[in-house]
Amino acid sequence: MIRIQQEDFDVGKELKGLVRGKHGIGGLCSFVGLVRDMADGERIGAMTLEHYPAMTEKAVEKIEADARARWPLKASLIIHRYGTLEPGDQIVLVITAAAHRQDAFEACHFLIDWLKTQAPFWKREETDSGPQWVAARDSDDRAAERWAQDRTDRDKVRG
Amino acid sequence: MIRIQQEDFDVGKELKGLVRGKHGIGGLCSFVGLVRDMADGERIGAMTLEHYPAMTEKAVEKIEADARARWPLKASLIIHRYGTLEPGDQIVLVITAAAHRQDAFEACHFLIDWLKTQAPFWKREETDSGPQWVAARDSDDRAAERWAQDRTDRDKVRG
Amino acid sequence: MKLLYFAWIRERIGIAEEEISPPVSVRTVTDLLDWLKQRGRGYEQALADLSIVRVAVNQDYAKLDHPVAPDDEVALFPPVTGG
Amino acid sequence: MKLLYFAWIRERIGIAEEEISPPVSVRTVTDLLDWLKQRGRGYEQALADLSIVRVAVNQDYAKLDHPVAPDDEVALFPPVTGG
Repeated sequence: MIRIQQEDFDVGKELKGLVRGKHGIGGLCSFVGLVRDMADGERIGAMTLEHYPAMTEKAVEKIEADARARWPLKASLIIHRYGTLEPGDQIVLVITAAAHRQDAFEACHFLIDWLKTQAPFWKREETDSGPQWVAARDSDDRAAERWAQDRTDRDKVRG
Repeated sequence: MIRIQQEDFDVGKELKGLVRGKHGIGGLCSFVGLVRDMADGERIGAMTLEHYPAMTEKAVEKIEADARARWPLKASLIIHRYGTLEPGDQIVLVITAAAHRQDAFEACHFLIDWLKTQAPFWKREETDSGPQWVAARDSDDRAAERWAQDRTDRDKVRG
Repeated sequence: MKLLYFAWIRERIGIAEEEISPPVSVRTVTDLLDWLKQRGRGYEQALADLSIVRVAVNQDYAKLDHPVAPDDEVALFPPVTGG
Repeated sequence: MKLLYFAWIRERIGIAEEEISPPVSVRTVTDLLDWLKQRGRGYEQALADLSIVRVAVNQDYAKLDHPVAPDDEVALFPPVTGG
């Protein structure tokens, strides 16, 4: 399940809603991305998240489908916000539920790594020298590539 | 912060409480372990978690300290329940907060892997053929050993 | 063809979207980008370094050799920074 | 010396804890386990396979060669299954 929205979300409520009525769940992993109030010792102001609505839904749904094809998940949820956000605000939520914790962890980690590099959102931060577009980080690309590598390794093992 | 308790916990409330007043948090990872209602196609009944109170606190505190020495965490919380639990009930909660998601994920995963193999709790399940002590799983040992291996690799890299 | 621009590419070009009718010789994403660059200083600046320009054709990521057609929706944007 | 038993080790031995005074020759965890096994059928059954017995001395995991002293709290239990 995915939701692209301007409003905030309640993680506790989403967790409860996601497992309700489902069977065989042994592990529930969640990740919340927050607007940091400090980075490298400097205060960060508000930020605005621009997105490409027609593509966002499609891209995020595809990312979720990829995760569900790769790991035996009992349930999953992705919420991504857009609009203006203040330091400390929640940006993104990923929840994965599986029989075993390893699957829940890996799928959750994969989802956030892929959202970072695939979902069409752009952050613009307010700084002392005016608004500034956040640059994409190489470390995010490497984090996402790791999963492609993993798949290759697995496929090799599986012959 | 750690809590060993019989009562249930509210994940949403714990997440909010943990980040309140803290600075520089960019990622919040949480894991909830639940009593499964089904396993290998069979219904599971209630379970009882026995523990060794004097050692539990000490062991869990040590596990948390290990994680905080290894990853730059802004906050962490471990709650582990004991006593009788029904299918679907929450057993354990691990939350980690860090500036970057990678640290939050790794520390959270490490913590639950180590709790599984180090914290003195024993599960007894009600089954159709009477109560039965759950056997430790080799896969849990391997999951925990992976982190020891990781450390060795890192130390090598660091010279 | 409908073009959409996002983030600093939108700011440099100065508009968020436009309808264009490129010549028939524009058959791929590369052709389109080359043609756009001729349209003015804003386009030229926005598309100067293609290593930081991403392209989606009909809401799917597309490579430089991907074909483009008159009814397509083509979006140009910097590497994404959500999550 | 205070001994504590947990899970099926507790059930096989039949008690959760006891105060014992082993002979002075009992200097290590191994000595203690060997001495306990002589104390009756329950102990013998509980400690038959030491590969599935874990030991803590004063609430810390201890190996078989770890020393034990009269004031210690020694706990015997199966591999843990929490989390």
